[in-house]
Amino acid sequence: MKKIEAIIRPEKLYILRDKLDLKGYSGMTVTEVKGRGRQKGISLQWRAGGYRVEFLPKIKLEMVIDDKDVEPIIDIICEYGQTGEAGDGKIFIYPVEDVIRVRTKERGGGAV
Amino acid sequence: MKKIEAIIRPEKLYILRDKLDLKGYSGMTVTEVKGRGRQKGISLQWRAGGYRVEFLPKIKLEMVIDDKDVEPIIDIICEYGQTGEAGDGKIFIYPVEDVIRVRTKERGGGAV
Amino acid sequence: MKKIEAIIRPEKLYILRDKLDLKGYSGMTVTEVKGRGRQKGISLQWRAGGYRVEFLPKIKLEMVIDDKDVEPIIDIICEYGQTGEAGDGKIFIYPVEDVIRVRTKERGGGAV
Amino acid sequence: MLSVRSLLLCSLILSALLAGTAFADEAAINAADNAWVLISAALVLIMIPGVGLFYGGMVRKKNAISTIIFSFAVMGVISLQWILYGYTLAFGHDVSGLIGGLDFLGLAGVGMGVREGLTIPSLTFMIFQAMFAIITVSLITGSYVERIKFSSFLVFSLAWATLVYDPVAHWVWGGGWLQQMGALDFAGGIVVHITAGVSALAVAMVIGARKGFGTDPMEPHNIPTTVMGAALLWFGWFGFNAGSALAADGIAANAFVTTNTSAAAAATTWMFLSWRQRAPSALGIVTGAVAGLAAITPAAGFVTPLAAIPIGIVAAIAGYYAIIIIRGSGMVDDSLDVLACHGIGSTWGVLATGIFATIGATGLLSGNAHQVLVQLMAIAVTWGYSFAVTYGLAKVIDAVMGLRVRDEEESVGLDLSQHGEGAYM
Amino acid sequence: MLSVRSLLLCSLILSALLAGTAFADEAAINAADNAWVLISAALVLIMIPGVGLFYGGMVRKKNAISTIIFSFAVMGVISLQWILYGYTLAFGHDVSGLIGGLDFLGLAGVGMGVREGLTIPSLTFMIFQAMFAIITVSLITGSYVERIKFSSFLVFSLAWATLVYDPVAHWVWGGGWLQQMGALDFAGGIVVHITAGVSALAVAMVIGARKGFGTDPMEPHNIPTTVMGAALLWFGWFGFNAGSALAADGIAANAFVTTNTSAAAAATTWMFLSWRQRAPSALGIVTGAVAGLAAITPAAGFVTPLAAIPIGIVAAIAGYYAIIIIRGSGMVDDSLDVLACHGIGSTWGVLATGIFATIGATGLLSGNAHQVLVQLMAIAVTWGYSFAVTYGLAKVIDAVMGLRVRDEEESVGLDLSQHGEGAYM
Amino acid sequence: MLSVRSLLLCSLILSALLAGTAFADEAAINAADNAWVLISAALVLIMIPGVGLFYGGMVRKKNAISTIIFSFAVMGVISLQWILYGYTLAFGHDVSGLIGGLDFLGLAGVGMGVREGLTIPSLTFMIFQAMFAIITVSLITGSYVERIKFSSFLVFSLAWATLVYDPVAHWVWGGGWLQQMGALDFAGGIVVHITAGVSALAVAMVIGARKGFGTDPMEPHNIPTTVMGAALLWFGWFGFNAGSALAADGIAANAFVTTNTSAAAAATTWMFLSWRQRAPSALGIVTGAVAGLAAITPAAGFVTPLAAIPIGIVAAIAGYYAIIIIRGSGMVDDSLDVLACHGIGSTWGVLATGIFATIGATGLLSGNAHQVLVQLMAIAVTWGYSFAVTYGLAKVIDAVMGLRVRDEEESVGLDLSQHGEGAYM
Ligand SMILES: Nc1ncnc2c1ncn2[C@@H]1O[C@H](COP(=O)(O)OP(=O)(O)O)[C@@H](O)[C@H]1O
Ligand SMILES: Nc1ncnc2c1ncn2[C@@H]1O[C@H](COP(=O)(O)OP(=O)(O)O)[C@@H](O)[C@H]1O
Ligand SMILES: Nc1ncnc2c1ncn2[C@@H]1O[C@H](COP(=O)(O)OP(=O)(O)O)[C@@H](O)[C@H]1O
Repeated sequence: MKKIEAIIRPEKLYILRDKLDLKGYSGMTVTEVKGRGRQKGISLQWRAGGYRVEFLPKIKLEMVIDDKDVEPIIDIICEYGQTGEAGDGKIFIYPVEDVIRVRTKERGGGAV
Repeated sequence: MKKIEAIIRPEKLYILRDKLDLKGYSGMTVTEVKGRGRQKGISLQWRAGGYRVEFLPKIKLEMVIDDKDVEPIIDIICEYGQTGEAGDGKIFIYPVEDVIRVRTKERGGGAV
Repeated sequence: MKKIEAIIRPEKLYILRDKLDLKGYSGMTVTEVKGRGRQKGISLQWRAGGYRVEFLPKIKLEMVIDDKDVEPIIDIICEYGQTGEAGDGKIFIYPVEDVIRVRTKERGGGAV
Repeated sequence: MLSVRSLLLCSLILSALLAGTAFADEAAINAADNAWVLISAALVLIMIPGVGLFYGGMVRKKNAISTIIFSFAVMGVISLQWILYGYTLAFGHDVSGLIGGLDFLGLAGVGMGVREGLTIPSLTFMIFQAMFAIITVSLITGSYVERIKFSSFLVFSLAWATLVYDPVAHWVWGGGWLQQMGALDFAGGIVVHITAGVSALAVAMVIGARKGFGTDPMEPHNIPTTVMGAALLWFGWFGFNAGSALAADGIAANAFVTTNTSAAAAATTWMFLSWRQRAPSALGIVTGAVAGLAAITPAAGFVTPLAAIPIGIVAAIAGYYAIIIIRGSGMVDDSLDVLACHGIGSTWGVLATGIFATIGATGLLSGNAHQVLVQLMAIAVTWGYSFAVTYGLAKVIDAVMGLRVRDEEESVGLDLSQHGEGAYM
Repeated sequence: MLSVRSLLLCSLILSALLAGTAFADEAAINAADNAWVLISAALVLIMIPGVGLFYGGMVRKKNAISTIIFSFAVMGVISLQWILYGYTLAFGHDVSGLIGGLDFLGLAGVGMGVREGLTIPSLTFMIFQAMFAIITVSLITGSYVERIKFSSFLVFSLAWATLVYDPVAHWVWGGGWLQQMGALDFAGGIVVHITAGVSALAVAMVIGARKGFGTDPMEPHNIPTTVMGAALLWFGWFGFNAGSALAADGIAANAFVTTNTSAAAAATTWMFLSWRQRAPSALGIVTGAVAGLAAITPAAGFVTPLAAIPIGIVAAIAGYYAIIIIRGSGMVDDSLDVLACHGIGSTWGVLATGIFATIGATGLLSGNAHQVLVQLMAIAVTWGYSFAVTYGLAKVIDAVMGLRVRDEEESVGLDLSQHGEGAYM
Repeated sequence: MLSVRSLLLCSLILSALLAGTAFADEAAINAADNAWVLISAALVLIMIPGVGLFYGGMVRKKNAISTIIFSFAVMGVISLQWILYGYTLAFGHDVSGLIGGLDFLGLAGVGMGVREGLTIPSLTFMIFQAMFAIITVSLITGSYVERIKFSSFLVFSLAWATLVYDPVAHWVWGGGWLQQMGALDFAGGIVVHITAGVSALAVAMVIGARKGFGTDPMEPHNIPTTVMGAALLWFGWFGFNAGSALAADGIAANAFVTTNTSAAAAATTWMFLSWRQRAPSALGIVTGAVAGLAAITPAAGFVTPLAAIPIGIVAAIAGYYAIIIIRGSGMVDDSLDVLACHGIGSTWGVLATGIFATIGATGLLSGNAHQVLVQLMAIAVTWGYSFAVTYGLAKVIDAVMGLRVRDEEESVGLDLSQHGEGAYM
C-alpha cells in the first residue's frame, strides 16, 4: 500500500473530491496547511500599502491506497487540480507498512 | 522505528492520551483534520432544513516509536478509540528512517 | 528522496525559513499541530487559579528533498531551532517513493 | 501652485458648504424627544454593521470580510447619498405624490430648528431617516454575497437607493400617494423590508446562483458571529421601531414592547419548527427573531403587545416555510434568505397592521376592513415596483460592467480576489 | 377549510388580544424619564446576549453555540412568560406580601398611561422589568453549560422564572414582605444576583460535574469573545443600575458613577490578585469587572461614588477566593463560577448597602445599624428560598425528563448533539 | 484580631468616603439633558473595548488578548485615577491657566446637584469626562502593542493620564490658557486625538520596533474583530461628539450629523485610495471611518454637515499618505498607526475647525482669520507638550523598569508570556 499526499489549492478540493469519488476513491483525510515553493508568496493589503505573506493556504489531501491505484489517482489530481500557474502543488508518494481499521481491527488492504 | 498515524474521533483524544500515558507512551503530535470514508458525512442544520457536510472533524494522532511498541499501541487505540460505528478511523503504519532531537541532536531510538 | 518532518517551536518558524532559504531550501509545507513529550505541558490561567494544558502548540515543518540535502537541513534546524529547553522538538526522516508536480506532471527529483 | 483664481473658486465652494445649516428658532424643540430620536438613530446605526456580522457568519470563511464589509461600505456611500440628494427625494416637498422636490438638496434648509409638525430638529429627523436608507441597502446584500463584483455592488447600491428606496420612502412617509391613501407603515415594513426582500429576489435572479449551489456545502463559517449580529439587530431595533414614534411618549413605549414581544414569539416559534424537523437550531432561533422583528416593524406603534404574539408566530412560520420552498425549488439562490426573512415576514406584518391596528388607527378587527385593502394595495405596488426596477437595474449593470466576479475569483473567495485580504490568519 | 365557527372563535381571541392596552391619560408622563428608562431597557437587553458571549468564550469549542444560544433562547421564552403572567406575579396587587395578584394577567391594564407613583408609562416600567427577569435566568446558565439537555434547560428556565424569580421580585420590589420590612435593593442584588448565584449552585449540584472535570482541560476556547461579552455587560449595566432610578435624575447620575467605579475597582483588584499568583489574567480582569458590577447593583443609588471603591475591592477579593475554594473543594462543578461571581459578589453588595447607604436611606455608617440586620435577613431568606426551590425543581426535572445529555452526546459536544450545528467551520 | 482602635480608624476612613456626594439643589437639572449626557457617557464607554477589538484584530494571533485587554485594564485604572484626582486636575478651579486646583479631590463637592453653567448634575458631567480620559489612554496602546511589559504599560498609562491628559484637558476645557485664548475643540481633537497620536509616536520611538518589523509579516489576525471594533467606535462616537453639546439640543443634532458625515466621507475616500493602489481594502474602509471620526471631533458642533464632507475627505487622504510615509520611512514602528489616524487626522480637524466654524463661533471662511492662528497655536503647543513629556516619561520608565518584554517573551507572544493565556483554543 501507498500513501498519496497531495498539496493542492484549497479551491480545488471539491472538484477533486467529486472526480475521485466518481472513480470510487472516497476515503481521504484533509488538513489545512500553509506552503511555499516556486509561487513566491502574495502581498496582502494593510490599511495603506501591503505586506507580504510567504506561506500560502493550501490543502493537504492524504489517501492511503493500494499500489495499483496510485497512477489513476495521480492522473485525476493532475488533471483537475491544476491551473497552470505556479502554486498548483505537489504529490508525494510514501510507502505504507500496514493499515488497521480501528472499528474492526481488520488489517491490510481490506481496512482501507 | 515506525510512525503510527491514527485518524480518530476527536472525542476519543483524552481517553487515548490517558491510556497511552499509562503504558509509558507519552510523546505524540496531534493535528485537527477532516476526513471522509465509510461514514458518509453528516447533515447539519441551516436556518430551515439542512445541508450536508462530507468532511468530518477528526484528529490525527502521530507517534514515532520503536518497532516493538507498534502492536501494543495499536491495541490500545483499537480498544479505547472505537464506538463500533462507521467513522472510528484508521491506523496507518509507516517506516521511519531516522529521528533527531532538535535540542541535543541525539539520533535514533534514544531521541524519541 | 526523503521527507524531513520537523516538529518545532512556533516562534522559530521565521528564523528557520530565513536560514533554510539562504541555503536554497525554499519549498516547504507547514501545519499547526499540538504536541506533548518531555516538556510536560504548561499551566494556563483561569479566572482564579489555573488549569493544565498538556498539548502545546507546535509547528510541523515538512520538506521533501534529495537524499544529499538531509544532513545540511538537519544541521540548520538543530542550530537555529533550539533553545536548550525541553520542547524544542524532533526531526523525523521518512522515505519518499516519488514526487509529482501537479502543474506539469514532472516526476522525481526535478519536481521538488 | 495655487493661483489666486483657484483660491477664490475654493472659497466660493466652501462658502456654499457653510450655508447648509439654517439657524432656525429652537424654541419648540422638546429636548427629551430630541434625545430619544438621536439615540434611536445611533441604535439603528449599530444595526448596520450588525447586518454585516449577521450575514458574515453565515457565509464561507473565504468570503467573510467581503460579506461584512458590504454593510460598512454602504454606511459610507449611502450616508453621503442621503445628505446630498436622497433625503430631499424622499422628504422634499411632494411632487404629484411620486417623489420629493429638490428643496432640501444638499441639506439646504435642514437645520437645527424644529421640523414642522414635530418637536425635534430637522437635522435629527433627517439623520434618523438616513439610517433607514442605509440599512435597507445593506439588507439586500444577503442575496448576492459570495459572487458579486465589489464595483458592481457599489453602483447597484447607489442606484437602488435612488431609484427604489427614495421614491418608496416618499410614497409612504414623505407625503406621497400611498400615505395619502392611508397606508400604514409604522417603521418601515413597506419602505424597508418589502423593498429589500423583493429586490433581493430580483437581483439574485439576475446574478445567478453561487458556483456549487446545491452540491457543495455552503456552510455558515462562524455562528457566534451571526448570533452577535442578531443581538445587535434586536438591540438596535428598539431604536428602529420605538424611535419611529419620533417622540419619547407612550407610543414609543408601546412600540418598544411590541417589538420585543414579536421577536420573542418568532424566535421561540422558529426554535420549535426546527426542533420538530430535527433539533432546536441556533441559526433558526436568531433567524426567527429577525423575521419577527421585520414583521412587527410596520405594526409596532399601531397594535397592542398581545397582538404582537400572533404577528411574531405567523412571521416565523411563514419565513420558515418560505426558506424551505425557495431553497427547495432550486430556482434562485437568495443566499441568505432575504426574501424569506424580510420580504415575506414584513409582507405579513403590513397585512397584520391592517388587521390588528387599534392604536391611532383602526384595522379589520376594530371594524375597518378598508384598511386591509389599502395595505394589500401598498404591498402589491411595492412588490411590483421593487421587483421590476431592481430587476431592470441589475440587468443593466450586468450588461454594462458585469455583476459577477470571474469563476476563479469566486473559487478563491472574494476576500482575496476583491479585497486582497484574508479574514483570519 | 375554515368554518364560520372557527372564524368567530378566532375573532373572539383576537379581540381579547386587542384589549391589552388601556388608553390612559398621558398627561403625567415625563418624556425625559421615559426616554431614559426605555433606553435603559435596551441597554439591559444587550446584556443578555452579552452573557451568552461572556460565557460562550469560556467553554470548549464544541459547546460554543450551545452556551451562547441559551441566553438568546431565554430572551424568547421569558419575554413571553413575563408579559403573559410573570409581570403580574411580580408586580400585581400584593397578596399577603408573598406574590402579586393576577390583575395584570396578559398585560391587562398595562398601557401607555403613566404608572402610579412614577412618571413613565406602565408599559415602559413593565418592559424594563422584563429585561431583569430574562437576564437573571440567563445568568444561571453558566453553572450547567456543556452537559444539560436543551429541552430540560427550557423547562427549568420557565419554571425557575415562575417559582423563584417572580416571587422574590415581588417580595423586594413589588410591595412584598421584604420591601415592607425595608430591605434595600436598588437594582437587583437580591432579586437578580443572589437568586441566580445560589440557584446556580443548586442546579450544579443536581446535574453533577462535567465528564473529565478536574482531569481534562476545560479550556476557555475564545477569550476575545468573552471580553466582548464583558464589554457589553459593563455597557448595559449602566441601564441596569442607573435606569433603576426610573427617572433621569441625580440618583441616576449617582448610580451611573458608582456602577463604573465599582467595576473599575474590582477589575483592578482582581488583576492584582491574579498577578500576585502568577500574571495579570485577562479572564481575571473581566471577571473582576463583572463581580464588581454585581456587587454594586443593590447599592448603586444608595451609596456615594467613593463608597463604591471598597465595595468593588471586597467583591473582587471575595469572588476570587470563592472560586479558588469552590473549585478547590472539587465538590461541585459550577462551571462558570456563577455562585462566586454573582452570588457571593452580590451578597457582599447587599450587606454593603446596609453599611454604606447614605442617599435616600441610611446604613450602619450613618448610624442605622438596623439596616444591616434587615439586609442580612433578606440575604438569608433569599439564599434559603432560592436554594431549596431550585434544588427541588432540578431534582424533579431530572427525575421526569433527565437533566443531562447522554455521555456520548457530552463527549461529542452539545453544539452537534443538541443543535446539529458547528460553531466554526 | 481587630482592635477598637483599628475599628475607629476604619470608621473614620469610611465616613470620609460617605461625605463624597453633596446633596445639592436638583431644581435646575434638565432631565432630558441629563439622560442625553448619561447615555452619551455609556456610548463613549463602549468605544473603549471597541478600541481594544479594533486594535486586537490587527495584531498577530499570539498577542490578541494582550492587545484587547489593554483597553479593559485602562477602564479599571483610569476610572479610579479620574475620580480620585484626575477630574480635579482637569476641572478643578483654574490655577494660573495651567492646571485645576484640588477642590474636587476624591470627588469632594461633586454631587447630584447641577453643575454650574450647565443643566446636568456635576456627577453626570464628571463621568462623561471620565470616559474621555480613559479612551485617550487606550488609543495610545496601538503604538506599542506586541512588545510592551504589562507592568510598564500600567505605570505609563497612569503617569501619562496625570502628566499629559489632565493638564491639556484643563487648558482646553477646564478654563485653562488655551480656552482663555479662544481655542476651539468641540469634543476632543486637541485633548484626545492629538495628545494620543503624538504621544503614540513618542513612546514608539522609545520602545523601538517589534522584532522582525519590516521583514516578518505582521498580519492582522482577525479582520472581522477589527470591523466589529470599528463599528462600536462609530456607534459610540455619537455619544462622544453629540454628547459634547452637554444638552439634547440642536447643537447635539448638528454634531451627530457632522460626525456621521465625516466618517462616511473618509471611509469612502480611503476605500478609493486603496482601490487605486490595488483593491478596496476592508481594513482601509474602517480605518478611513476612524480617521474621519477623529478629524470631525474638534469641529463637530461648530461646522455644518456639508463642511464635514471635505473634513472627512482630507482626513482620509492625510491619514492614508501618513501611513505610507511613516511606514515607508522605516524609522518608527507606530504599530497600529495611531499618529497617522488620530494625530494627523485630528490635527487637520483642529485646523479645519478654525477654517469652517460657523455655528457658535466663526472661522476663516466666515472672515475670522484669527481663529486659524489660535488653532495653529493650540496644535503646536499640544504637539510639543505631548511629545516632550511622553518621550521623557517613556525614557524614565524604560530606565527604571524596562519598557519591553524579553526577546523570547516577544517571540512567544504576550498572551502567553504576560498573561499566561491563549486567545483561541
Ligand atoms: N520541497 C517541498 N516539500 C514540501 N512541500 C513542498 C515542497 N515544495 C513545494 N511544496 C508545497 O507545494 C506547494 C506548491 O509548490 P510551488 O512550488 O509553489 O508550486 P508548483 O508545484 O506549481 O511549482 C507549496 O506551497 C508547498 O506547500
Ligand atoms: N483511504 C484513506 N486514506 C486516508 N484516510 C482515510 C482513508 N479512509 C478513511 N480515512 C480516514 O479515516 C476516517 C474514518 O474512516 P471511515 O471509513 O469513515 O470509518 P471506518 O474506518 O470506521 O470505516 C475518515 O474520516 C478519514 O479521515
Ligand atoms: N514519539 C513522538 N512521536 C511524535 N511526536 C513526538 C514524539 N515525541 C515528541 N514529539 C513531538 O515533539 C515535540 C517536542 O518534544 P519534547 O519531548 O517535548 O521535547 P524535546 O524533544 O526537546 O525533548 C512534542 O511536543 C511533540 O509534538
